[in-house]
Amino acid sequence: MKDRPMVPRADFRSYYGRPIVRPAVWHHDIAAYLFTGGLAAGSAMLAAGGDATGRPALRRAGRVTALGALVASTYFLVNDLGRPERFHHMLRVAKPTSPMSMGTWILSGFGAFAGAAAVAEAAPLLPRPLGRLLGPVGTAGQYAAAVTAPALATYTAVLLADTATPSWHAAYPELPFVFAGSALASGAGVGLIAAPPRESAPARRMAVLGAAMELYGAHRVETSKGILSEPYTQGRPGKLLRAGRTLTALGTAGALLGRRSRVVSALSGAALLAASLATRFGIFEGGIASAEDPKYTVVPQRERLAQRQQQHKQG
Amino acid sequence: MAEAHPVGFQYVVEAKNRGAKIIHVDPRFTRTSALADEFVAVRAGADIAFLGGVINYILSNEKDFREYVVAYTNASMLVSEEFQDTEDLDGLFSGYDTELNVYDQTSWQYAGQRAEGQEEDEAHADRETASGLEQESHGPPIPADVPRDLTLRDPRCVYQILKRHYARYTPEVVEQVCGVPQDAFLSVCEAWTSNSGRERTTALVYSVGWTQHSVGVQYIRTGAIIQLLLGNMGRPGGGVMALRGHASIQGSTDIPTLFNLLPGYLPMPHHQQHETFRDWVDAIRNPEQKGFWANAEAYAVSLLKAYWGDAATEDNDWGYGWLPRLTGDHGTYQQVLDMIDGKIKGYFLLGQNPAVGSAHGKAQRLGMANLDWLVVRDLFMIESATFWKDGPEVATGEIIPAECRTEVFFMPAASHAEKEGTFTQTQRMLQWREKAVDPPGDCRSELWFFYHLGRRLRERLAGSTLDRDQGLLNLTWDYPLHGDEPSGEDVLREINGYTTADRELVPGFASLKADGSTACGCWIYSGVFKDGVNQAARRKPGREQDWVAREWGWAWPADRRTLYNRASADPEGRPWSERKKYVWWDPDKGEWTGYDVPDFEKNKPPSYRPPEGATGVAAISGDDAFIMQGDGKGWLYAPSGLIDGPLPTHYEPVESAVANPLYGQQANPTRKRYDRADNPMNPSQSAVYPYVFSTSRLTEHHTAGGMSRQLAYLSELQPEMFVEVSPQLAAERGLEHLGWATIVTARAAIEARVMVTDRLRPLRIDGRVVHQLWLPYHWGNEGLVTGDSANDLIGITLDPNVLIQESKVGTCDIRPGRRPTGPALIAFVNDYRKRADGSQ
Amino acid sequence: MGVRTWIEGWPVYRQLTGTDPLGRGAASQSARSKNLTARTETADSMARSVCPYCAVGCGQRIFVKDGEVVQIEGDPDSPISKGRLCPKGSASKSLVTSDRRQKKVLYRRPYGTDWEELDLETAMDMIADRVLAAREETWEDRDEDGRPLNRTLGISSLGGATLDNEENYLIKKLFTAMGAIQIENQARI
Amino acid sequence: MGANSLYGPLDPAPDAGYVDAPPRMGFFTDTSVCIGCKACEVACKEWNGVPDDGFNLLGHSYDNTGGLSANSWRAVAFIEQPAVVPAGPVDALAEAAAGRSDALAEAGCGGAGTTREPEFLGMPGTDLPGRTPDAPRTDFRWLMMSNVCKHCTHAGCLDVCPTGALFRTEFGTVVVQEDVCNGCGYCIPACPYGVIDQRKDDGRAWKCTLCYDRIGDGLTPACAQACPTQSIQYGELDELRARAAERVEKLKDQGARLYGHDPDDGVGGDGAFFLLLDEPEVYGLPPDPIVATRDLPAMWKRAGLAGLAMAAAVAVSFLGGRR
Repeated sequence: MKDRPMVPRADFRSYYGRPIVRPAVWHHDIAAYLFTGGLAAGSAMLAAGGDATGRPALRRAGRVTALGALVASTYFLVNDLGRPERFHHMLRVAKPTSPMSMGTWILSGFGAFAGAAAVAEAAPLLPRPLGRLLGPVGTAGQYAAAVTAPALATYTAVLLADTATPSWHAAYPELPFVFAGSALASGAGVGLIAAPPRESAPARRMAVLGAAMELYGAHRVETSKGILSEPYTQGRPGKLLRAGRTLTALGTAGALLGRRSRVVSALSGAALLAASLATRFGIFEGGIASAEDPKYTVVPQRERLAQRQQQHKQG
Repeated sequence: MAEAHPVGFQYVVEAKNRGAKIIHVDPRFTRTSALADEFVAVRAGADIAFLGGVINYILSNEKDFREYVVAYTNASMLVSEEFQDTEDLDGLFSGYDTELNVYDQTSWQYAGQRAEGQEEDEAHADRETASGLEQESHGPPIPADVPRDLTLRDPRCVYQILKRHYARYTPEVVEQVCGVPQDAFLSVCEAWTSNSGRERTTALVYSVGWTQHSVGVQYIRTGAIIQLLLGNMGRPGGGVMALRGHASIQGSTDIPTLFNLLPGYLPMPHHQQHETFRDWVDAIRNPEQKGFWANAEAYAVSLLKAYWGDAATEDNDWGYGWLPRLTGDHGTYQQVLDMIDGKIKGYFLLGQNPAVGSAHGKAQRLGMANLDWLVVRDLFMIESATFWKDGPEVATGEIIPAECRTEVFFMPAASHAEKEGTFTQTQRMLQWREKAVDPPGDCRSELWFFYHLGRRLRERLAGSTLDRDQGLLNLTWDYPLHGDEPSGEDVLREINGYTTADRELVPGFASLKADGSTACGCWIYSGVFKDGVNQAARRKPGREQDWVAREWGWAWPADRRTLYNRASADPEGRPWSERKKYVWWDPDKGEWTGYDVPDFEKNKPPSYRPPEGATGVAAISGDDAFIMQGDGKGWLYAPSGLIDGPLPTHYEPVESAVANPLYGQQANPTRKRYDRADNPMNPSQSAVYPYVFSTSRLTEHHTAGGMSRQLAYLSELQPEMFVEVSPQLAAERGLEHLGWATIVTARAAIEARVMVTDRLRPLRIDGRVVHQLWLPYHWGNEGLVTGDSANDLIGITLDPNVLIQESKVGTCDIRPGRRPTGPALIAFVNDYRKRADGSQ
Repeated sequence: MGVRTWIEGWPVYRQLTGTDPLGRGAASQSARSKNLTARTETADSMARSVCPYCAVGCGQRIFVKDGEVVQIEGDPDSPISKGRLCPKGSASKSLVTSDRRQKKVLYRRPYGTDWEELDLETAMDMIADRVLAAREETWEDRDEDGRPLNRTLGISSLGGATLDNEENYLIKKLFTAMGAIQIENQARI
Repeated sequence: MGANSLYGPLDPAPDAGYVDAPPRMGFFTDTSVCIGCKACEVACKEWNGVPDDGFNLLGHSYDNTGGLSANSWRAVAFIEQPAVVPAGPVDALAEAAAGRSDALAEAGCGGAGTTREPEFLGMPGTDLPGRTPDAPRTDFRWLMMSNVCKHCTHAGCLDVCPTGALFRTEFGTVVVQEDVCNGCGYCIPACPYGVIDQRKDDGRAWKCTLCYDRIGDGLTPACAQACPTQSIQYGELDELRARAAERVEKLKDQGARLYGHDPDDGVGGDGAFFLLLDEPEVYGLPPDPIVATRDLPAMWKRAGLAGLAMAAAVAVSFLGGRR
């Protein structure tokens, strides 16, 4: 009890300083999943774009990364479960009120499509009859995955926002844009790493657009939420989000300026991936920090009550 | 009450919801105070000053319920001229013998008494054998024609004596002695008096911690005096309710495993006072006296017939010769000191844990270390069973296992669910428990253990012609077995009593005879098996009965729920008020009737006056509501029966932080003392032990923790031993919330976590600051959660009337940090004691 | 289990076909939840008892199944407690069924450093012998003036106040007949 | 699927598909008669076999449970409120920060308001008029309250549960089905009161079931039956709400207010609501809880927009300059 944090004078009361809402019990697996989910979505869109515009390197990298990220995502999700052996219970219901339920179905669908697309990549190695059949299936899967990718990338934002964790919920208008931008940047990153300069133009543009979206979203989250922005600017979450921002800037700059150099492109791709990871961890930990201190529950709610009573008086 | 009797407290909440005012007087703000309308912080040990102040308020404002007081109390009786009050003798009554520290009570008698009051040696014997109060009006016969002044103005009448005795207990004095601000005190007096009288009654509730003072019995007397003055006794919503702490503590004094009593409060014979059967019986029933004790011979003979059956005949005084005799104090604390001195061979512990449950833990453990053998019967491995292995003295080296000769038998016991039988709860109600399951493994009930022990003893002594063995051999011990133990119901039948001829169960104690034709294990329980039905097992749901709910369980005596309820009607037998009617005289039917079993002879009219020279029950007149009293009246003034005086007087606790502001006499002069080196007392007003401490319970634990610190669900609610201190004391001594503190007295030093709380407040007593701290006494070194025992701090000094230890108030020091361990602890305590004695 | 019943058991199917499209109630109730029942209703027997802790004397109902106590709760019929219990009374099941309860006779020999197990009957015989020995060694027939004492001060006893009246009666009867007057009880502590 | 299925006043059981459901059952916890005995905590654990929560002295007055958790489905809160409270509510921690000597600052002042140095002589402080909430009090007060799951009309935990382990019972209560829960943990941050929690060694989420097995057989929940002073009352929710409305009127002068009784509040009203004697946050309760599901449609819209933005970005990226 001795080393209780000395909270600056704040005008609110609490029960011995104990949390009011309960911080999420997820391990960092879930933060990692936010990243790999976004990466899978971004890669799938990259693959589709690449295929559609005749850029085989982008297609191949996109498809393979999408599947890889998907497998990683599945591992993270199942490993985080309190009862991993009951992971299939996720498919027991389809509940519109549960973003995670919707997400499970999205992920399952996407998984099938991205899986087919990725397998199709290996078609040449397989005996002819099977190989021929795979081609179109792979393509269909690829485009289906690309169509579901935006949902995959943004449902996780709704998932976090649909909680009583103050700073997650307050960020619901912008969080989807952060995650969408982050997914795009990740996808672009893959493109920058995997594709030769001649094919990497779309990846560059994608990186810029993704970065812009992510930075705009993150900026809004870190500044416009009043007291609920604090957790995103202090402590580890603050460091992570600042790191994310710098890495995004570097990545984007690298993407634009390093058009010629394969090495610079790869480096900027890596930076973008790292940025996305940092941003995800920052948002994850920032939200949890906002649940651990009762101030972030009581003060905003007191203000909201006061406003409502004000309106009530005037109304 | 909310702390230790939460389910009983529902009625306080219900009363509060109906508009009752709840006042809680306690040294510390407890969970009861949280629900009370008013909390009055009082200094521990100053209760008589506070209640004496209330009496002063009542008498000086003439707010007593005059009709009730004149009719039903001895307010009008005149006391002999020789009587001198504590006002005259600076804290002593007349008749004090400085050598024996006891009173010659002859000067206390009513006026015109034959000079037969109890001399000091008899009083001394009574203190030693805790028998002062036994028959409630033990002592000299009270002739019917005691001079009385019904106008209550004669200076020698009890009313005026009471007035003079408490004249100095003014609100100012109460503030000075108890630390209670005058406005708070007057608010209590106002509430108590305005809510008493014809239309309204006030209840006084205390927990038996009140009896754990050197003046404990007088605390309760003061409460009783107030309730008599305000006419609250024997009436619904009034009376004095004692909240006992254990399932059958009332049962344990009714059918007493106590050294000084036989079942039904008959005294164990004393080698001098009751040498013969006739001495013994007449000492109980006081032939010339009125009151129900007059039939004591029938109760005594019936008990002896129950013990010795046919072997008890008229010519061997019903086997009286086989009863062992007392010679003095054989109480538990005397026994422990005898154990230390090596005088005692064997010790049985039957679901009791003295190592941490009795006062002066070290003495308890050292005593047990000097026994030949110890038998512990309990559910769990308690501290008293492992004193030789991991007790505190093993840590300090005072007990070395390899050198401790005590042979220990741990005999696992059956729980309450694994045996049938009755508990007697705090309203004298017997409730039968049905047996749910068989006890596991070697666990056995006490019925099993003692029946088979008795069987083995009798088998080993069979054929012996030694006198000393005849008592055992002639004992009625042939109980039929159900499974491998006697049936509880058979024993309860014996307790109820039966006619010896045809073993017919008797309906009640009125049917008991002194001619040996009836046997009865406990006369006050007679009627529990009326009509051959186990009345204690009655379970008519409460909601199908009236508020007295008399068809649930069985209350002694005679299933009466409120004692002395004759007083709920006026002298003419009419209820004092429609609102508070309870028992009244029905002139048409010519009998007493009401919501309860009338505590009066059914058909004796209120107009009845005893003929000249009548004695016993016949001497009780129609308006003598207190039928057990020798004069049929409620005693404001106790001419006999109390070792430490006819009127409660404020004495400081034996260990006090202040000098007695009211009298030169500091502490109770007649208290039972054990002045020995191994029972040191803190010198009063000692700068070395400057703080007052009190101990009591938490809701979550049970006494010394044997039945709660072994259970996870209770241990997690209060996991560690702690001490509560006020913020001011914490600042003065540098104690930190949740830090450690060591509390020291002349006996021991213990450690506890610190809880700083505003629920304790410093008080201004007699012009200076007195800090009070509070300790729970639930901890010990066995169980899921362990800690030091608060009872180690407490010395052995007893109330003279009932020999109960003063463990609710003492002085100590407190300092931050944990206590020393190992031998250093002994040195630490001794150093404190030397400094205290030195700086006297 | 037929495919049909499996499908019908699948909450998503029940969402689509039943009255709970959002899957927040009837649709997602499992078979186990549907068949839940209180163990007091399926107990073999119920004993009417009284709480062993304080002296209020709250009524308790002890439910037993297959010879084991499965629940102890308040007795709503009791006019004293109306089915209510305090924390200690509520913990009665833990008290009775605790695995920390001693179930074997244990014996510590003089100067011993640990417990040994002992058979119940043997222990009873050893105790009986010791009682008689102590009694004999310390017996007092008469006091110095020849008045009868008829007692032993060699044996002590201290009882808790959770003993039944019937037990107290046998204890007092036996000790008194044996001349052992030094028996005491928590009523005085 | 009714109008207020996601938000607003609603009778939850029929809305959750129960045809002719029994009346909605719930708890009314009147903290003005709570004596902090914790019988509810023990009775609940004995009935439901809830493991103990560790033996830790917390120093929160007599609360060593530390609030609701997977191993404490009832948790009694204790708040010691000193007699003199300065005008504004100030947090004890802040007081500590103001450098008052540690012992005094941490004096068990229960976090709710704190003392300036109480003037000595037994009755600190002047005798200030009246006792309305947050107005200075003239005497010490010890608040106690048995906290429990709120069984909300709109239950955040239930809404977000992806396996249907959390479900609405026919009695309108909210229960975790231990045979279904896979420990995904989503219900835990979703609860606006911080009630439900994951049991460490078991992995699943646990909380009060309002004794679903007992009430199914017409019995009273274990805590309500044990509660010595009927601070915890079990019954039909409408009846309890009527009774509470009467009760709060009687105790107006003590600062009594109802909490969670109003069907128009942020969770559609609670199935287990309270009568409190001070602000909710003093007991560790949120002053204005709102179920996140209220904003779910808006959230999906935002996600949709972001998704479209993504698609557009990708399209632009690839269709842009042919190079």
